[in-house]
Amino acid sequence: KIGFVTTLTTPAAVIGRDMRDAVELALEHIGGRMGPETVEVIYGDDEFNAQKGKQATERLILRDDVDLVAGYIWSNVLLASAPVVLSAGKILISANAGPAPLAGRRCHENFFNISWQNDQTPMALGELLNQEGIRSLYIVAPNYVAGQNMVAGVERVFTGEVVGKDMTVWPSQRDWSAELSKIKAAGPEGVFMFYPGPAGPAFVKQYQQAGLIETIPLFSVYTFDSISLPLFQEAGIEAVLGGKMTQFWAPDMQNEQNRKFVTAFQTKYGRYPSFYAAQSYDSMFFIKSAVEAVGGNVQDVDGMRAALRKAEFPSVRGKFRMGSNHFPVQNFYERTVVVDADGNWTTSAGPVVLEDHQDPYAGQCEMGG
Amino acid sequence: MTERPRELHLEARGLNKRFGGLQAAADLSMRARHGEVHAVIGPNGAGKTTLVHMLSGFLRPDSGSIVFGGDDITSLPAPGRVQRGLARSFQITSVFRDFTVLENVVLPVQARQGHSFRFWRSAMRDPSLTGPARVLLEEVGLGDRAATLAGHLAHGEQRQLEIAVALATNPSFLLLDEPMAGMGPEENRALIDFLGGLKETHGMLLIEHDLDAVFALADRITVLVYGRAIASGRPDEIRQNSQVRTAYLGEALV
Amino acid sequence: MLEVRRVNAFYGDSQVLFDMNLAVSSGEVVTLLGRNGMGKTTTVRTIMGIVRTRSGTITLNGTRIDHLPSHAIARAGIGLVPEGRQIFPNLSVRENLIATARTPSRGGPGWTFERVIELFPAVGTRLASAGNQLSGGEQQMLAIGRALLTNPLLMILDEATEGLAPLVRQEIWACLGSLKKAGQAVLVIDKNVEMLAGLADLHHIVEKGRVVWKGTSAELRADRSLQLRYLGV
Amino acid sequence: MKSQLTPAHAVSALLIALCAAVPYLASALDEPFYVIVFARIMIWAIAAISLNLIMGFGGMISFGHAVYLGIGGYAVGILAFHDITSAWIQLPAAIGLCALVALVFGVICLRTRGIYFIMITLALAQMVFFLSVSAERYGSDDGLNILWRSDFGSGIVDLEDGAVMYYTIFAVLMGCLFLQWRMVVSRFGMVLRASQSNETRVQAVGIPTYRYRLAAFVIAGVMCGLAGFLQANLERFVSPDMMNWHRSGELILMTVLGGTATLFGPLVGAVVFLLLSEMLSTITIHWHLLFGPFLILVVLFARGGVMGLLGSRTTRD
Amino acid sequence: MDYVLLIEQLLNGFQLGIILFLMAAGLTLVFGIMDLVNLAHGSLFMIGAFVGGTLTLVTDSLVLGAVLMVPAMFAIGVLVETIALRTLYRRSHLDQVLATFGLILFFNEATRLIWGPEGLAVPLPDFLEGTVALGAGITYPLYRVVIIVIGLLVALGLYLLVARTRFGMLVRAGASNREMAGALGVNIPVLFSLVFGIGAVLAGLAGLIITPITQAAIGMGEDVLILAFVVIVIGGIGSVRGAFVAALLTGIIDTMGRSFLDVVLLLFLPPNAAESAGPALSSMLIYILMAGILFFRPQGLFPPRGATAAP
Ligand SMILES: Nc1ncnc2c1ncn2[C@@H]1O[C@H](COP(=O)(O)OP(=O)(O)OP(=O)(O)O)[C@@H](O)[C@H]1O
Ligand SMILES: Nc1ncnc2c1ncn2[C@@H]1O[C@H](COP(=O)(O)OP(=O)(O)OP(=O)(O)O)[C@@H](O)[C@H]1O
Ligand SMILES: [Mg+2]
Ligand SMILES: [Mg+2]
Repeated sequence: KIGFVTTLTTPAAVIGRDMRDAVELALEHIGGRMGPETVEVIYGDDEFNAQKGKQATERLILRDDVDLVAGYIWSNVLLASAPVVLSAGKILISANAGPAPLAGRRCHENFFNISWQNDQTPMALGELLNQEGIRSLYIVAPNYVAGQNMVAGVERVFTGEVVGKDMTVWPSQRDWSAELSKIKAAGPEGVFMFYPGPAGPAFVKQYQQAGLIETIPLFSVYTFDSISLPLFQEAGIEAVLGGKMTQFWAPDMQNEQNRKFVTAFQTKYGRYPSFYAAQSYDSMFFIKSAVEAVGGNVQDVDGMRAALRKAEFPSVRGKFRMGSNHFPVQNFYERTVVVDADGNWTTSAGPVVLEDHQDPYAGQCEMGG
Repeated sequence: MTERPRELHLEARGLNKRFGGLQAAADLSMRARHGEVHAVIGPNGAGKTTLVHMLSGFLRPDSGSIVFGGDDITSLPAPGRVQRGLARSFQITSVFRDFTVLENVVLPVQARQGHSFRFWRSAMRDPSLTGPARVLLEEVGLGDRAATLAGHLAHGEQRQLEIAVALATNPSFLLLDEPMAGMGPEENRALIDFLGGLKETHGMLLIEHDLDAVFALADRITVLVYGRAIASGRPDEIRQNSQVRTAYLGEALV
Repeated sequence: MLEVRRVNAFYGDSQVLFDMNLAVSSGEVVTLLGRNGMGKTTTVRTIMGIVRTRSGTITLNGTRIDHLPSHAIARAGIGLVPEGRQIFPNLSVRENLIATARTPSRGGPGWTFERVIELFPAVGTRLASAGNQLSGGEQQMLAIGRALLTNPLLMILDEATEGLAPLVRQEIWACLGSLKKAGQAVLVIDKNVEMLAGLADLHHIVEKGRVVWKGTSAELRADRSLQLRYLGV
Repeated sequence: MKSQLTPAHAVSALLIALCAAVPYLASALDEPFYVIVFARIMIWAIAAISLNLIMGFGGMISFGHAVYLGIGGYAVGILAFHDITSAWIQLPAAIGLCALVALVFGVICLRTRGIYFIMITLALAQMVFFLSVSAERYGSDDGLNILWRSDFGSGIVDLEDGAVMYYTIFAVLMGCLFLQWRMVVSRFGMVLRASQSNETRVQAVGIPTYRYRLAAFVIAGVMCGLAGFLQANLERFVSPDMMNWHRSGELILMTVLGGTATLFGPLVGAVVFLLLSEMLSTITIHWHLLFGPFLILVVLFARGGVMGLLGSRTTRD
Repeated sequence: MDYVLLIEQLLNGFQLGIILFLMAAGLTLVFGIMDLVNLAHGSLFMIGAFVGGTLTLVTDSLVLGAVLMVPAMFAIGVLVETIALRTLYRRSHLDQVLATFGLILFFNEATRLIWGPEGLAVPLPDFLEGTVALGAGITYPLYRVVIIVIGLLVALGLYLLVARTRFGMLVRAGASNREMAGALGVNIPVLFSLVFGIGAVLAGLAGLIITPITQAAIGMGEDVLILAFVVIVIGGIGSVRGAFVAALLTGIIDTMGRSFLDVVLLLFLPPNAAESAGPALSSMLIYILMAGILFFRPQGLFPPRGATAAP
């Protein structure tokens, strides 16, 4: 029995839907079995809210009596919920959120992350900016922890000058007229923005309407994905084509597991999987590897943990390994928005920007046991 | 309760009040004595209610002062004036519609007993509150309506309650804004008798269009027109005053 | 014209009108008399459809109106001056007058804004003020003017002289007189039996929700004991 | 004066008995989850009672009431963050801070009436909310995890023990219910209720309403702060979300759903609101489609909320 | 300071204000005049965006979509009023809050079922794309200029409707005393349905107009609703003129806060503190504005007529 917490209601449910679809697909691919056991996945809805997420987690642990909990899009939901799972002595696997505390001081032997640490992707982007020769940068991001982390990540690596920075109200602000005017006035060589979910396309659209897209290149993390790109395409914002970002994965990465995943996902759901989907898909195989290692005896937490540390499973991103703080050590690639053979907009993986990268908090992690 | 000076006069000195372009009180001075009924009459819109609002502290005069029992109370807020013994009734009925009739009267009774920062004992089970309240209701003729919601009373009954609420604060001086309005002839007469009985112990400022009541009760009458006191004197003087007759009384009542 | 027959009405569970009967013919001035709380206002509210009849019928010119909504009853030709004035506080005096004005259904000149102002000059000077900034008496005049401007077949005045200065009160009586002369049907409730006796054609005394006596002014004047018993005069 | 036994009384008594028995029932039925659910419900009920005090009986509709949940909670969270876990410091801090904030807010808000009051309470609460969001030191909107519950020392009340935690909440709830009852029927309550219906008149009988309303506002703030204190301990977690305006809105909803200006309305409202969402949400993720119309139906057909439906009129001793 | 930036930000604030006004105007009609606390007004904003957006996509024309949306929203408004809200006018505000909250939940979920969680993107027609030069070096997105113009026209029309027509008088009369207005021959139920319909159209228009900029999302109306409430409270409830002034004030202050607060704060605070205080303070700004205005003018800037009478 696996509990999987994600967002199934509120506008952010688009992400949750992708994750759930990926989990369902994974279950299909493994025939609904891990080792000798049949798997049942019970979903919890965090309603885009830390308290509700925590309650959903409690429900899974106390009422549904799941053996292991995975999922979590949002850092704050994860931070609130983690103690519930960990104090019950069960294993927790984050399929998206990677907040700094859990990578550093508050790391835990039973906590694993199968995506990335929040800082990593923007650090890669900072590196990309340096490589592209951008010397002055304007930053726009939402004022919540992940937003702050993204900005901090870029700033940590970016060597040029940050000429302006706006942290906007999250999640309500959807009109950036004031910020765009400031950008125009500041005239930077590049703009970095981070808006997950449907806010991203809205930003880019306004960026275009303000007449900026031709003059100042826009960089981003997470914003151009298979959830937002159809919206861009629908709205005809061709300017995003060729837009660059960084990520650990892209739908066209060439390995067997990824090909299987992407093709199956497309056939089944009629759209490209997002990276959220990819991580969720991975998480199921990740769990499977552990369950098989203990021969289905999921009560053997020590055994499971040992197997998870080895991370021997087929991942859609090819190779990677678990770091000392149970966060992945992996490559980050440049990723470009392109048109695929069928005319759909997608992203394509480019050269490696950061190789075998480990997050900067791993050093603070003193894991018992 | 604090000891009050025996002679409590209420005095307005040069009150002025404007509403936009409208002068509702113009250099208005008057003096109402304790133990007397001082009636204020005048055409509709003359500023009578405005005067009561100012005397009771619900409106601040633009200038002028108000003296009660020898103290200047011009800047004293309304509740403070009541605590000094200056109570009022409202021309437009103003009772607690979702309280019972008894509760309506218990509240002022408790007000006169001092502060209400008492959190424990049930007010409606406190005989020191309900006792005087019931007595008062009997007096104004609402004794058998004690348990009715005030909002369910007929108009005339609400008028009676209005008086009872004002009296329950145990005032030494009453400001009555058209107490007779809406009451039937019989209730009217009863109220006249009742107020007449209070005269000994109370000062009263009576605003009324019911001239029978005015002439039956008043010891002194002031006539207001456009915010100005055009005449003041004993009832018979006023009755004869030709200016008053053209401005207010008309020919019917001579 | 108006006929109220065996009407029973309730507030919640408590019955207020008991087989109430009442008729007003065109051109007639008819009164409802009675002490406080006897059900006069309730009768009016029932006629207006604000309180619903539980049984009995109300007809206006032969058509039943007891199941119509209030506004339809008003449009059928009843103008109300309610107890307690009920001026619209958030409308200016002018708006209070013209908002619900209607032209007379019979044709003919009828009441106009100008005529009402002429009748109540005091109101005319405050046209731009908000309704609730008027003094009590001014509001009363406004309420009468407002009802007149709907040009009704039947005017109902519920304590329309309450709170009015004697001069104005006289004017209103005079006005009622001229309404009567002009053939306007009026149903009037007032405490001033003396004046009404000089004006009205027919009186009803209401006691505990019933008409206990009905008669002409002369009959009413003649019977002192009646006045004492039911009206306390 | 007269106290008839209505279905409302029976239901309220039953609910209280249920709250008292939940830990036993839960362990008997092997459903430990419901202990937390009910603990949470009771905390919301305390907060709703505090709101009912000013909103139901005093006519002061506060749309920022959850701010005291947050303040009470953060008093625990921040002190615990600095390794001060003694309840004898945390509790007075929570109460004192809530009283102070309520006093200041009350002074500002009570100048206004009606919707203006609603909006100004919202505005002030939003300020505290944004303040907590920007407090990076204390986790911004990620909130703070609380490692140790408040420590009452001496081992009599050990909140780390689930049952003790539960019954502490239960006891506080009972205390608040009792306090509410006494306050409402007392002289103070008379003034409060009268000011709601006609404040001018209260002043005209010689009562300076302002100080009574202010006192009620502060008492309600403190009571709600207590709920915040308990919530922080129960959840071992505080975040700005505790004082999001949505929470204030939910408090209003629960109170109205149960029945404003009734003694048990807030409790009933909290139970119905939270239990029903709990149950409906396990049936379908589209449960709002059912819950929304349910709320509308309650309003349309049950005047005075669920308590009204059960035949309770507003409380009058 | 750069005056081009300043003027642009003023325009931005103005444009935000216009959207707020369209929302607030409907609210002020329904709440201020009819005295119905309609939390679902935000849902009407959302429905306008989705319905209007869909009509736009179907007809392939934003203009046509907007034109068709008007009767659609009017019908939806009247329907909602008749089915769910009609009996609520006489009830307490709190009952209204509960019921209309129920409506929000229902509409949000229904929208999710119909349009899916991802929302709706509405493209801007080519002739509205791009920027216009306003002289003096200022270029401004054309579409935002269009929004400002539409908003001004609606504001004018609405003001005339409410303040100058008999319709407006009757609505205000009916709101202040339903029973009496009825007894004077006003068909209140029909009148109120009409008003509610107009409010729905205004909210829907606001929702649709902003969609090409922000896209339609579920729950998009809720934050706007709070802002709209702020606006009508600042403006004085029931006053269309007040709503207009307050909407512009709110829009401009909010925008100015977002644009210049960090610079201003740098004058007083060390960079670090300024950087973290800036966003917090700018999100608080309109609430501070409201609290301040209410503190000094407890009835808002344009108190409704009749609210200041003596007790
Ligand atoms: N708040 C206010 N704003 C503007 N004008 C007002 C206000 N209150 C009263 N007035 C005006 O002031 C004048 C005096 O009003 P007031 O109520 O004192 O008259 P009054 O003498 O009591 O009349 P009545 O005998 O009809 O009750 C009236 O013309 C009234 O319209
Ligand atoms: N809304 C109400 N709910 C319950 N009872 C009511 C309501 N309104 C009036 N009553 C009761 O109905 C009875 C008749 O009231 P009504 O107002 O018709 O009397 P009235 O003859 O007009 O008296 P008045 O001369 O005082 O105006 C009274 O006993 C009153 O208490
Ligand atoms: Mg007066
Ligand atoms: Mg009557």
